[in-house]
Amino acid sequence: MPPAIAATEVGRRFAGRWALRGASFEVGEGHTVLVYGPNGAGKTTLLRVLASALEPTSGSVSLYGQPAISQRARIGLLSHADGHYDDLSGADNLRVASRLGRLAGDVEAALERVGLAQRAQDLVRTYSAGMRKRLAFARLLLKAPDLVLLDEPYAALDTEGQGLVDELLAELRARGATVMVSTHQVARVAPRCDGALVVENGRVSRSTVPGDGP
Amino acid sequence: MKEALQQCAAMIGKELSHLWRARARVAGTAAFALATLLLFSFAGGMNADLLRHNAAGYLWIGLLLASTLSLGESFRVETEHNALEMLLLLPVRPAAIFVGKAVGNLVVLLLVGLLMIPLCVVLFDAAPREGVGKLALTVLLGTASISAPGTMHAALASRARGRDLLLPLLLFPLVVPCVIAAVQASRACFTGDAMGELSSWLAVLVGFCVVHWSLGALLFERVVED
Amino acid sequence: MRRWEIWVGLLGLGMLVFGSYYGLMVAPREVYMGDVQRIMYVHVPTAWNTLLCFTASFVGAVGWLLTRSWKWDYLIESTIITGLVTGSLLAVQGAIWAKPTWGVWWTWDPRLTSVAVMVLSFLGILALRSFVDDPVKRATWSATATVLAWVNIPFVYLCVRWMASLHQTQSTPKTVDPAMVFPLRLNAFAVLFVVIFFVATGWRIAREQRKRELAE
Amino acid sequence: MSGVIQGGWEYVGAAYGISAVTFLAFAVYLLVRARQEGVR
Repeated sequence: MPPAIAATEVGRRFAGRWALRGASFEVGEGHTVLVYGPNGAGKTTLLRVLASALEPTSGSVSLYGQPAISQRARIGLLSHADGHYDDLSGADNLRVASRLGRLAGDVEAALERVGLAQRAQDLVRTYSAGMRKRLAFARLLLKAPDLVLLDEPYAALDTEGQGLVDELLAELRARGATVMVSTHQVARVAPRCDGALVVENGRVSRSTVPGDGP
Repeated sequence: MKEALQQCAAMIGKELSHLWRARARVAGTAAFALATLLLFSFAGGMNADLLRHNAAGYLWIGLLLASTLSLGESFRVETEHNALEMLLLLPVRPAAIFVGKAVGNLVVLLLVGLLMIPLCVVLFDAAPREGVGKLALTVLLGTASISAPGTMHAALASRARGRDLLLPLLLFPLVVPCVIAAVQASRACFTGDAMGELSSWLAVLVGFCVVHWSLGALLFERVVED
Repeated sequence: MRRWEIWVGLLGLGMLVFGSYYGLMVAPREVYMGDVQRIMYVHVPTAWNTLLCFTASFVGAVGWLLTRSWKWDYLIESTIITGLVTGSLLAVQGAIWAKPTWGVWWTWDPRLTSVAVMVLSFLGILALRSFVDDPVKRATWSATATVLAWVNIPFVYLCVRWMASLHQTQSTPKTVDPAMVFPLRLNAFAVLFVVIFFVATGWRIAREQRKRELAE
Repeated sequence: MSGVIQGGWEYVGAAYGISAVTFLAFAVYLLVRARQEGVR
């Protein structure tokens, strides 16, 4: 059974600067891995390369034994840019994504689950940053991907929203999905993680989960 | 293959519903085009025959200038919050995204173009002698020719610095043959197709569309990949 | 001999001087157009080579899109700049030729207009290259734009020739006399060698720049 | 065309002159840039 994620010597350069270099690691299916490190270390680049949003300049990424770009239907990426259309309503944004990606989930249920049911018909332009993030989570729920890459999921969320993230992480784990979470809220996520990667100035290395855990 | 067509249809649907929601964009483009027509009529002087002869040229130059607005806007919407990447990761085929966006831009330009015909008739006293049908067909083929390369370069420009400068700089030389063919065909519609050249000019536009729509679908992935 | 292109350039220069001398002094006067027609011996070679330059950038574009190896990107960069220089020179030559011959600075000669539109396209692509910082994106996007611009040449030529033929009948006269063909062909190769020097040098400059840009 | 065009040598001179200047100037520009960029 090939690992969910297999990165070999993955690097990504932006106009002369290596944002990520020589990253080699594997993540078993169903595992939840914490990714931590200082700002600008390359965490976001790492997640975006794994999600095939960014093409690696060197090395290669294979998901479930296949090239990353062929597995996009199974990947869910939550990144800083939420990808919403401002002049569509929250519900319409999800319907568009659902129709284009032929996503299985139910739009109303997803909106309910992330607490946006009342504001579903309002234009996303009127949403706060936290609400936009919840909408992004709703799209993730619609897609129900096997591999979930979360880039600072707790950012911009209120306490209730952060509780929602905890529930989703538990749910994903229960469903056997493979998750990589890049966050600074290490203590909050650590109990649910099977392993951790530390990223410092473009270098990725395996490390133990701070606090308890293997 | 069927799945690809479904994605194209879904993208076109998304683009059209998006257009309906952001109707202001179409209205803005139309207002801009109509304003240029008015300016041309002032600049063109009062000689009726001259204005009638040049009506076709004014129509297409006005439409081309307006197209840079609508093309630029069609990709600002996608790059503002990186919706383009969200689509690619759904996944939606880049070629389907191209077809959707290009049809969206085509519809905007077509609506604006058709709106300009009555105004040309009034402002330049250029009653289409060959009938409005042929003129509408010319506008359809002309706008289809502009929107394919236009969509490609709008995507390119939207991701580079100096976006508003780059789009016309890249697009205008490329659409020289479309403008020539469209203007000649439109002039034949307005002032009578004495030499029977209308169908040949329309054939040129069809050829241009075939080449640039297929090239666009083929190369669009290169434009949007990161 | 590392920089072989310098010798090729000098050879081209020598041939150009001789060819031009021959065209100006030795070749017979054209019956209708008189001495003005002698501009042809530098104008037509420049036209051929400008088109060749833009075709080379198309080859570079396709090369980069298929293989992503940097040498194709160097080719795109150097041929675009060279093509812009020779293309602009061509337009100036065309204007100088047109004034005494037809009394206007610009005739809608289909070949000349096609090259002029091509030059405008490549001006846009040069601007695109300067507005994109990431070398890989710059290479890929300018390659894509180059393919679109190059594929467009036949359409421009067709439309302009057809529009011109509907309304006026100017066109450059066909040369027959062998004494005229010799300097023309000689200068064609001369300009080709000079252009090869331009492109090769531009290629090396682009390689050094990229080496620095992509420095570890 | 109105028969043989008289003279016109100034146009021929201009065309060849501008061509020569352009080629040489571009050659010099490239050589200088090559040295600046460290092309050996």
